[in-house]
Amino acid sequence: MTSISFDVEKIRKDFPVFSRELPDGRPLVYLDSGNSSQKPNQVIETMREHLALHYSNVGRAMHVLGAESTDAYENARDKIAGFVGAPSRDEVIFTKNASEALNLVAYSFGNPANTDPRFTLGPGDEIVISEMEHHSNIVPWQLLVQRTGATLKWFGVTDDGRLDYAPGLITERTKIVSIAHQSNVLGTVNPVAEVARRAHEVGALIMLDASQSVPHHPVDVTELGADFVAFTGHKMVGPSGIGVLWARAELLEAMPPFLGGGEMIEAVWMDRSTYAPIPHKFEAGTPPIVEAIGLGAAVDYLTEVGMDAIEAHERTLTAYALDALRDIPGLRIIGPDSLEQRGGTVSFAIEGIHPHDVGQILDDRFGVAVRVGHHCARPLHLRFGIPATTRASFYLYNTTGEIDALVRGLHHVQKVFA
Amino acid sequence: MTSISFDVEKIRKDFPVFSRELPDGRPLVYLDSGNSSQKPNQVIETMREHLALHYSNVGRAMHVLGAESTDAYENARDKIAGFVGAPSRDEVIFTKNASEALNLVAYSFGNPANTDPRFTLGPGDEIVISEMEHHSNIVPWQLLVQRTGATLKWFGVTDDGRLDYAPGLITERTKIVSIAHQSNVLGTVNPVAEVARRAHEVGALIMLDASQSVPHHPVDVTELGADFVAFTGHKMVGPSGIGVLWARAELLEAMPPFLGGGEMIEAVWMDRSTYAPIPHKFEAGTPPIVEAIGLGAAVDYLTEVGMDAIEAHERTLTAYALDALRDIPGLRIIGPDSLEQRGGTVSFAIEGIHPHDVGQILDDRFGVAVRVGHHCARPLHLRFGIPATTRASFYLYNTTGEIDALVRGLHHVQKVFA
Amino acid sequence: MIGESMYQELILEHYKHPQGRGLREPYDAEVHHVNPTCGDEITLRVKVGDAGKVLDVSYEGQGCSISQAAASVLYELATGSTVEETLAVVDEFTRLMQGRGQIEPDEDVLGDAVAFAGVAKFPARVKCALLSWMAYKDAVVRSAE
Amino acid sequence: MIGESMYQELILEHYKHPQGRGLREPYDAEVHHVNPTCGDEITLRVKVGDAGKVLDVSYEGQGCSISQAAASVLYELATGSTVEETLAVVDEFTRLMQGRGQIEPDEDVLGDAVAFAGVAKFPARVKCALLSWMAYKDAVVRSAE
Ligand SMILES: Cc1ncc(COP(=O)(O)O)c(C=O)c1O
Ligand SMILES: Cc1ncc(COP(=O)(O)O)c(C=O)c1O
Repeated sequence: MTSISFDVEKIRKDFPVFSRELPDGRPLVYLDSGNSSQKPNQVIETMREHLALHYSNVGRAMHVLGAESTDAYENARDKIAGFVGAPSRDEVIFTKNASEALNLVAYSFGNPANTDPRFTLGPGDEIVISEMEHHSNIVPWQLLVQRTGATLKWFGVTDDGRLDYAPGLITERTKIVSIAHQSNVLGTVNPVAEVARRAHEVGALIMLDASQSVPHHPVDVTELGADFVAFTGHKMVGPSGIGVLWARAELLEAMPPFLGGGEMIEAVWMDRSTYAPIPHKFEAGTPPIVEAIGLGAAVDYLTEVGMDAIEAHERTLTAYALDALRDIPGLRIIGPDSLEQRGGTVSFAIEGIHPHDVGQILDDRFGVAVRVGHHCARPLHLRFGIPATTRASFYLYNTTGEIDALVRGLHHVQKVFA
Repeated sequence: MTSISFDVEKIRKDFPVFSRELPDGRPLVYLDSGNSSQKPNQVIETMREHLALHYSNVGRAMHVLGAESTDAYENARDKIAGFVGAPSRDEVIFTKNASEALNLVAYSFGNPANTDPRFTLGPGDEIVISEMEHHSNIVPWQLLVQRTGATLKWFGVTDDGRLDYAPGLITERTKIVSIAHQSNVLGTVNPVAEVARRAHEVGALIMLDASQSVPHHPVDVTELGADFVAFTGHKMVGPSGIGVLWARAELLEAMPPFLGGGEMIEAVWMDRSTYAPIPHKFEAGTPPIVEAIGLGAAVDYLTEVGMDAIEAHERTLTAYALDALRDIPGLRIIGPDSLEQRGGTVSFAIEGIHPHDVGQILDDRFGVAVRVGHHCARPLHLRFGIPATTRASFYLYNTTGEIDALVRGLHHVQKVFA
Repeated sequence: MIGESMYQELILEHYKHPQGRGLREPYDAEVHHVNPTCGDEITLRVKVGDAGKVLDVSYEGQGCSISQAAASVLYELATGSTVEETLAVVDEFTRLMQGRGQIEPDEDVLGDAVAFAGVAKFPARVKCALLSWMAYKDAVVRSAE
Repeated sequence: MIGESMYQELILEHYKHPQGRGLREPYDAEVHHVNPTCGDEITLRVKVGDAGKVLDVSYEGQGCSISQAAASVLYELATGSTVEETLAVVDEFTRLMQGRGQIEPDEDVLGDAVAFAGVAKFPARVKCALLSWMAYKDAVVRSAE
C-alpha cells in the first residue's frame, strides 16, 4: 500500500524491538506511538557510545571529556533548532518533557517579581485553552489561575471532533492562548495559524502543544506564527527524559527564570543573582545530557528518512485504518473520519464493550498494543459522554498488515464479549 | 594503599571510559566525579537493553511493553528507597536532577492556593541556608523570597571551611532550613542532625542537599532527621536526566502540586482537578523512564561494591591526596585539611597561577581532568576572597597512582608559569 | 497463553454471568464508589447478621469486565463468611493488587480471586479490580457504626 | 599534542610578556569590564586619531593566561590599524570563539589571534578570551560618541 520509495521493512530493521517476541510467541504489533514511540539502533547506539566513552558534565568542565560532552550536547541543540526551523539555536530550551515546557511557560505568568506587562496576570485576565487538550496543557493553567485569580476559558469541540473555534473568545483580556497543534485523541490538526493571528491581534501570546505534530509532520515554528512551542523527545523516536520548549528569543529574555540553580546563572551573591543568557537561563542544574544527544540522533534519523515521506506514509496508513474500522459493526470513530486536517491517530468506541477489555484482549491474544482509557484527555471524553476510548496510533514503522491484525483482533474481541 | 578487599583494578574494568585514550595518546585521569561520575557497563547495558527491547510509556499503558516498562520503572523506585532507607517507596519522587528537587520544594512555599501553615510564606518569614551552598541550593530560595517578600538568611563558613553554625539564626520565624550534607567545594560534612533538631525545635522544616553525600557514603534519610533530601543520578554512576527528592509522606501530601499534567492527576475537569496520590502527584508527564531504570542499576552496582567499602576507599585516597598536596609549595587547601568530617573532594589555590590555567594544562599535557572555577559556589569563593579554585574529587574507581599524576602535573604547571 | 492472560476464563464467566448482582433489602449500609480515572462506578450494600456473619452483599454498577467480575467474585466469597474472615481476604487481595506483579498470591486465602493476579501488572487496571472490594470494606465499616 | 593544546606557545609568550600593558594618556574613552563567572577584570583605554586610525590601546587587568594573552594580542593587532579594520577582526574573533569549535577560523583576518581557536571548545573559557575584545569594542563605540 505504501509507495516504493518508503521502505518500511528496511525501517523496521532499525528498531530492535521488532525482532523480539512477546511471551507465548505472540508477535508485537505496536500501535501505541502516540503514547510513546520505539527507538532505532541509531539513537540507542549514540547514547550507549556517549555514556561509555565521552561522558562528562557540560558547560562547566574544562577537559577533553567536558569538551566532547558539551560539543555533543550543544550540537544536539543545533540539530533540533534546524529540525523545527527555529530562527536561532538559543531559542531551543531543553526540558525533561513537554509537560515541563508547558509548566515553564505557565509559571512565567503572574510572578510578582516580574513586571513585563505581557507576563503579569491577575483577576480579570484570561487564559484560553480548548476542550481537546492533553492534561499537560490544562492542569498547568488551572494551577496558574489558582495562584493568581485569573480566569480560564476554553474552546469547545464539535461533534465531528474539530476545534469549535470562536474568535470572540479571545479578547483584550486574554494574556495567553494555549492549544494543541494536533490532538492526541482525535488526530485533529487545528488551524493554529488562524488562532495565532487572532491572539496577536488582541496582544495576547500563543503557545502550541506540538507534542503530537512535530514527530509526524514537517513543522516550521515560524510558519506556525506561535510564540511558544512545546514537544517531547520520547514520541519522536528519541529517549525518555528530554523535551523541548521553543520560544521567541525576545520573550525568553523578558520572562523571569523558572528553575534556579547551577548553569542558569551569570553571577551569584548570597542575596541576589544575575542570570545567564538564553538558552541557559532556563536550564538549571545538570541537563539531560545524554538524552539531548539521543534526541539529536533521533532528529537525524527522522530527517534522513524524510519528514515528508513519514507524513505521506502515515496518511496512507490512516486512510487504510479509517476504511477498515468503518466496516466493523458497532464501532464509532471519535474524531474526524476523513483525512482532511488529521494525523495518524484513530480513537474509537465499540458498542457494549469497555475499552479496557478491548485493549487487554488485543494485547493478551494478539500482541496488538493500543492505548485504552482517556489518554490524559478526560474533559474531551466527558464532552463525548464516554469514560474511555481505544486508540490506535501510527508511525513510520507501522504497516497496513498491522492494521489488519488490529481489525482481526477487534472481531475476536466482539466474539469474546458477544 | 587500599585494602585487599577493595579491588579498584577490577572496578575500573567495569567503566569503559578507562579503556579509551585521549587524543595524542594521553591517558585519562578522571578526578572530576564531584562534577559528574563515569558510568559502569552494568548501567549502560541496562539502559541499552531497556531501550532496545522493553521500552514503552509507563503507568498508563496496558500491554506487555507497558507492563515491562512500568515494572522496571517502579522497581527502580523500590531500589532507591532501599538505598537511602526511605520508610516508604512512595516518598521517592523522580525529578530530572537535584536542582529540580530543590526547586520543587522551594515552589511549595508561599503558594497562595495552599493553606497548610507549614508552607505559607510572606514578609516576616525566614529561610535559612549557608554560605557554602551550591547555586542550586541558593537561587531557588532567592527566587522564592523575590516572589513572596520573605527573608533569606545564612550561616557563614569558618576559615578552615566548616559551617559556622549558630543555632540562634534559626528562630520562630524560620519556615525552612536548607543546607548541604556535604560541600561540593570544601568536602566538609555538615552536622546536619544537630541542625535538623534545632529546626524542628522551632517548628521549621529542614531540607538537605545530599547531592555530594549519597554517592559517597551510606546514607539513611531517617537517621539524618531531615524532612526533605535531594540528590542526583549522574553523580552516583547513574545516567544524566534523573534526580531524586525524598520527603516525608505527610509533607508531600500537604504540599501543593508543582508541575501539572498527565500522570499526576486523579480526575480532570476543564475547571478543576484532583491529584494522584504520592509519588505520582509530583511526576507530571512522561517521567525519565530509562534514566530511572539506569539509576536503579547504578544503586545495585554501588550496593554490590558496598557503600562502606567505597567510603573507606575514598578516605584512603583523600588522606593520600591531602598529604601529597601539602608538600606543594604555594598550594593552599580551601577546606578542612584533616580527614575529620570530610569527604573526597579537595579544592585548592596555587599562588600566582589562575585555576583556569592549572586545569587546562593538567588536561592538555597529562589528561588529568579536574574542575576549575567556582564550582557553582561563587559566594563561598567570595568568602575566601578568591575568584576560583582547582578541585580534585575522588570516587570508587580512582587510585593513588592518579593522585600521583595530579601532583606531577601540578609541578609541571608551576614550571610552565614560573 | 493461559499463564500470561489476564482474561482467565473465570473472569469472563463472572463478567457474563455476574453472581448476586442487583440491589436488595434489607441492608445495614450502602455506599457508592467511583473510579474517576475510568468512570467505573459501583453502588454496594451489606447486611450483617449475628456473630458478624455476612448475610448479603448486593450491588449494581458499570465498568469493564475486571471491575464487574471482581464484584461478582466478592459476592461469592463474602456471603456466608464472617466479617472478620472477609476482611482478611480483602487485605490479601489488596496486597496482591498493589504488589505490581511481584507478590506470590496466597491461594488458600483468596480462592477464586486469585484469577485476578495478572491484573496487578497494570497499574491502570488495579483500581478496576479493587473498586468493589474497597466499596465493600467501606460498607462493612459503616454497617458497624 | 600541539594540535590539541589550547596552550599554544604564542599564548604563553603573550601571557608572560604582555604587549602594551599599562594605562596610558591620552585616551578618548576608558571602559571597565568584568567576567562575573570567574572574576576576570580589565580596564581598557583607546585613542583614535585621524582617518579612524587607532593610535593606542592601553589596558590593565587580572585573570587567567587566556584573558591576559588575548588583551596583549589585541593590542598588537589594533594599534596602527583603522577602527573599521579592527572591528572586522573583532567580529571574526567573536565568531570563532562562539563557534563551539565548529568554525574554520579565517587566518588572514585573525593573524596571531588564531592561536585561541582551541578555546572555543570550552564555553567556560570563551568569555576569558573575549573579555578584552568586548571591552575594546565598547571603548571604540564610546570614543566615537
Ligand atoms: C552540592 C550540590 N548540590 C546540587 C547540585 C546540582 O545537581 P544537578 O546538577 O544534578 O541538579 C550539585 C552538582 O552539580 C552539587 O554538587
Ligand atoms: C498532546 C500532548 N501534549 C502533551 C503531552 C505530554 O508529553 P510528556 O508526557 O512528554 O510531558 C502528550 C503526551 O503524553 C501529548 O500527547
